[in-house]
Amino acid sequence: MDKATVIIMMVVIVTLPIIMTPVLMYVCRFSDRLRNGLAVLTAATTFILTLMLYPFIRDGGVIQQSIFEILPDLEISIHLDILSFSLAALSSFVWLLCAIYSIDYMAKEHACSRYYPVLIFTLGACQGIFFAGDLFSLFVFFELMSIIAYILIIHEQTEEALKAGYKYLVMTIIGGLALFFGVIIIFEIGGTVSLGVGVIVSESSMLGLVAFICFLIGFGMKAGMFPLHVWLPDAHPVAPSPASALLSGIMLKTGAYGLFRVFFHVFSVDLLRSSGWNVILAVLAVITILLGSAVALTQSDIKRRLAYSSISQLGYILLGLSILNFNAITGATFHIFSHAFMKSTLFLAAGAIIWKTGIRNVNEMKGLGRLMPVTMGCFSLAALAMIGIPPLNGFLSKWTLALGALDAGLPGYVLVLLISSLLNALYYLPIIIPAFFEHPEGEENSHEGDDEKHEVQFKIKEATPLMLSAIAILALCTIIFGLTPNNIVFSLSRLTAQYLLGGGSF
Amino acid sequence: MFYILILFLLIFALFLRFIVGVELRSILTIYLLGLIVYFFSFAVAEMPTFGNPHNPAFNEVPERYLEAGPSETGAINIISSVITDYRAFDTLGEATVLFVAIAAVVATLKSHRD
Amino acid sequence: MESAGHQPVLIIVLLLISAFIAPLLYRRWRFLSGAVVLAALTGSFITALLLLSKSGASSSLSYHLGNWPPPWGIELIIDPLRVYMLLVVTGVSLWIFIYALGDLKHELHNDVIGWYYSLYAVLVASMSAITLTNDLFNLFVLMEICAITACAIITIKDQRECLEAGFKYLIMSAMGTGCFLLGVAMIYMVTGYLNYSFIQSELSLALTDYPLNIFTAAALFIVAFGTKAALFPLHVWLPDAHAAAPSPSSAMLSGLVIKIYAFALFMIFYRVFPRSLLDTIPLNEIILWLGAMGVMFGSIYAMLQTDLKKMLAYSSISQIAFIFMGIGLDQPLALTGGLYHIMVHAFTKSTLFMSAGAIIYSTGVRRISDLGGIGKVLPLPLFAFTIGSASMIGLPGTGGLISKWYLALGTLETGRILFLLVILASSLLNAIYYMPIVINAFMSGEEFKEKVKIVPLSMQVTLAAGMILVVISGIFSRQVIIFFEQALTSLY
Amino acid sequence: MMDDQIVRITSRLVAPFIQLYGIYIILHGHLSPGGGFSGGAIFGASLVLIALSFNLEAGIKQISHQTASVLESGGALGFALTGLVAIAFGGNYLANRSAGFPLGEAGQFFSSGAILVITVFVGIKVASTITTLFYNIIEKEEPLGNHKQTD
Repeated sequence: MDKATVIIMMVVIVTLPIIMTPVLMYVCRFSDRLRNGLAVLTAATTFILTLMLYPFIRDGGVIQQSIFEILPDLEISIHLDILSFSLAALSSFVWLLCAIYSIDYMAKEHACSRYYPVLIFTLGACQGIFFAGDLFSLFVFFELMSIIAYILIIHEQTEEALKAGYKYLVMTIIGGLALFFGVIIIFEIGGTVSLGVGVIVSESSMLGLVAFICFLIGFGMKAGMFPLHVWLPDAHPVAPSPASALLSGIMLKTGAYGLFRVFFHVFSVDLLRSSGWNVILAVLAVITILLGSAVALTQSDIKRRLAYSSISQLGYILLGLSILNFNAITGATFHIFSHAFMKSTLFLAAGAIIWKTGIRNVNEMKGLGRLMPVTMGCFSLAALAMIGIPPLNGFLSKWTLALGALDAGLPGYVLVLLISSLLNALYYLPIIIPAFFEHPEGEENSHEGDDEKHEVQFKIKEATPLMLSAIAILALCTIIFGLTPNNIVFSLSRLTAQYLLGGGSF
Repeated sequence: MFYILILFLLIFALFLRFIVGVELRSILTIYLLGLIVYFFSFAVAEMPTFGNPHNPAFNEVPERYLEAGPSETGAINIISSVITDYRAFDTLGEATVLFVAIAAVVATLKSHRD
Repeated sequence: MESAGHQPVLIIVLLLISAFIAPLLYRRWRFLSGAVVLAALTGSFITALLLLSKSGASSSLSYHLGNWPPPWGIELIIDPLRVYMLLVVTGVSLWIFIYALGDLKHELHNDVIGWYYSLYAVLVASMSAITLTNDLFNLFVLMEICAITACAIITIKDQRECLEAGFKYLIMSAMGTGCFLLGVAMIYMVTGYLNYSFIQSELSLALTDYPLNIFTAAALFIVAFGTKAALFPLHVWLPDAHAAAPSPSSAMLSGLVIKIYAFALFMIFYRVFPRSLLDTIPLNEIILWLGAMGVMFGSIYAMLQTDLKKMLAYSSISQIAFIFMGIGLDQPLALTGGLYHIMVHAFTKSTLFMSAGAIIYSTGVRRISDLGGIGKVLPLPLFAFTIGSASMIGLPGTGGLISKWYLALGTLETGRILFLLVILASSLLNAIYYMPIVINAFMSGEEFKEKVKIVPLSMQVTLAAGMILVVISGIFSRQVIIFFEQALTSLY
Repeated sequence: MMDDQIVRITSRLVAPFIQLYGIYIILHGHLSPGGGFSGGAIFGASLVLIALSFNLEAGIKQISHQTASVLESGGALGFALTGLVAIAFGGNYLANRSAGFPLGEAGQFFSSGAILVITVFVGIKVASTITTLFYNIIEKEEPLGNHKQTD
């Protein structure tokens, strides 16, 4: 594939969903089925187009192309390398599944004519973030996605949702301003904000540190990093489940992605190591991991628990990033994938449970495994992966992260990972064990001494096949990409780490 | 350097008119105005003396008005020649001010009449 | 300098003539009166566009009124920055006028609409002349016209608070004009000239002989323009005046009138005062600090308001202070930001006032807390409001980001991060008071209960145009910025 | 308004002279001290005098609202158009000699080209301004019977 084709494809990938948004809004007037089909089709097209970039990436291709000059020396440009590709492919994949899931899930909901266009628009903005060729475009798409995602969060329009949404919006704007500040400082120091020039800042300076902290605030806010995570546990539970899955699975990762870019394309790795700025991130990441896990324990609402779990999992990625060696970066990148699969599965499964039974409290989930075996099975699989049980992908990423920590001579981090895994076990197992091994509430009285009756009551109330298929595919991914380290995702992660640490070459 | 002070006093005086209570306000305003007058008096003392032919204001501008005025404009009344010929645009502005003043008064009175 | 043809003066005269005949026509043919002013506004906008193509980005042309060369007669100058400002003035006023054609019928008595058209045309003429003139006394005369007309388009509305607000405005701005006249007299006394360029070369000599007079004049100028442009502690007249006025007047006053004085101050600083004067006394520093305070306090006051138009008025105080910060930083990038903000804010605030006007027109609701769910019944005005708020906050894709970007670069270039923080903090505050309105209007799930009138077509068209302008100023800004870069090189 | 025989008769007698004096001041603006502003003010004062000593109707008989506002606009319009005439003659806006207005001999009545025209227009403008302003403010106090308020 030549360069021009790739550039055109990238532009199409970003603009197609954005162009489809008004089309969807228009189509809504005529037919719901057409709208749903079109939304899924758009997501699928985006996914396939993204996958078609793979041969180019496999050959080690990197593209940096300016599209439109918005100000002198400041342009909207696109950049493609292995990191962009990995995340773009991942996000469009999860988006496709969530769109499929939404068809049935949202059928009972109000205001679908708002939901689908926004869902597809955020996909475009998200791909835009991953393909952004300079910090300014990154910032533009980042803001675009964050602001529009607000509509997804407050979809229910309840008092609670509006409050959470307002918190989210204020935090987003603070983060956006911090990013703006950071981008401006980088522009001032380097005269450019392009990601294609290798490294922009390679000397330690006060201004550089300010910019670094601004980026930490801006992207860390999105990634749910410790002092800035406050919006996350409120915002994720109130959104419709497919939207929560996307928020947790993909949109949080845009923050992590931004930090990857900042670490490797804006500041030089040597500068970060010598000045010790990465320690700031490491400390915050450790706090994030422990705090997220610990607070998750105390939550009884399943979606809230999952949201706190997201915070701690994002901590892993940031921790891996702060260690700055090959294994740690591999682990961090791989964990982006793992967490996307695991957390999307969990949120979608939780959504299916809520949709079918209305149960949100984890203590009421006894015996649910009998009612919804597939959903609960997938849920358990993903939860086990979260804990880090060996054949699943969560184990692989934690293992690699731990290796990285040991390589860097920081065994303390391994301890943090272990504690967090233990905490994960403590809050996931009490959901899945009673779900399979206890009887549903309300049945307990009646089944005393009457075993046959119990058999009668064992009836399956599963969600619809479309929803189940989305959940199952994601759950399968947690196994497929965890069984051996010789899977495509893991090798992509290794290549990414190699590319990033090698300073732009494989 | 202390002339920046004048500026701040002026600004402060205006500001006070709207934030402080009435009695305090009038007293403070008088003090402030006194201060402003005091500082202005330095500027007045420094002004070029009135009617001195070496003043900067007596340069080629009034010279031409006085000498070439009648021949260039045909008016022996120099004031007329300045306001309606040399600087006629200002006079057009003044005529517009009159027009606008009437328009403002008529419009305001008409709309508030009933 | 070559001659400029008659376009610059034709812009002014065309508007004046249309203003003079509009009230006469209004007695017989109501429709014609508006059409004449509309035609004059369109004509002046087109003429301004012609001037732009004529002058280009670096040359400057001069027009001698009455064929008298500069120190004797009055001179109009057409340089890139003035042409830019002229375009903003004529373009935005044309746009607001089309809106006014629809809105005025319900805001004003039928008898006075003709007078309103006339006043409006004179206001635009005086503002165009203020941008073009190169003569201090002429500037004074034009400021007088501008002050009276601006006041009249407030008091023309049949409400008591309009009279009060207009009176307050008249007093304050008469005082400003008085200060200005005193300053002009002092400058004339020590230099003997009224023409900007002649004063500039003469002032550096006079600075040694009459420093106190010149300093006092500078202080008076700052007070004069500060009052008129609502620089922070002198802003007290603005909120009442802008909130009480009919909506097209509010859009005009907030969008253009206060900016024209900021532009005039900019001209005084860089075209009248020599560099040595600015180096001797830190006038820029004063403007910068007052601007920074205005940015913060304007936003904070705006947060406390319950009336929609009053909130917008306070927000204007903070936005005009951005322009003053651009002047105060005294640095090409910051000036670029400040000057660009003149245009951006003209578009944005006019759009916001227009949408507020449309809301009041069709529902009569002014209180912010009563706007829940209004987005469903008035989608277009509220959508325009949303875009305008986004630009106020400085979200990407709107003009607000571009001007903030350049202002921020300017603060970094001069190494004053404190002011960058001020800019960011104000953006955040803007978000805090604009966002809830938008959210409440679209997302709250409440039903809007009041009766709703249909918004006239001319208002809908102008609102849509406003949204497009705000977005265009955020995306296709490159040419304008390059234009500024070339134009500002002449200042340094 | 003022019900006094002496005042009425005196002002009726004096008014034409005041008006004549005003016209003289206007027309001789380029020759002697005075001009459009002062002459117009004098002329306007005579109309104010009549309205004051008799009543508003009498004043309006002299110069009606309609006429006043036509003169109002016409004065300013004439001024602006005189400037445009200069452009038509090839000078800059408001040019006098250089646009080819005949200057005549300095000191003669028909001298100084456009200055005379402009002075006359300014005089008309100022006179009508003063009367209109006066009428409008008075009308607020004392609504009129026979005069239609809104035209």
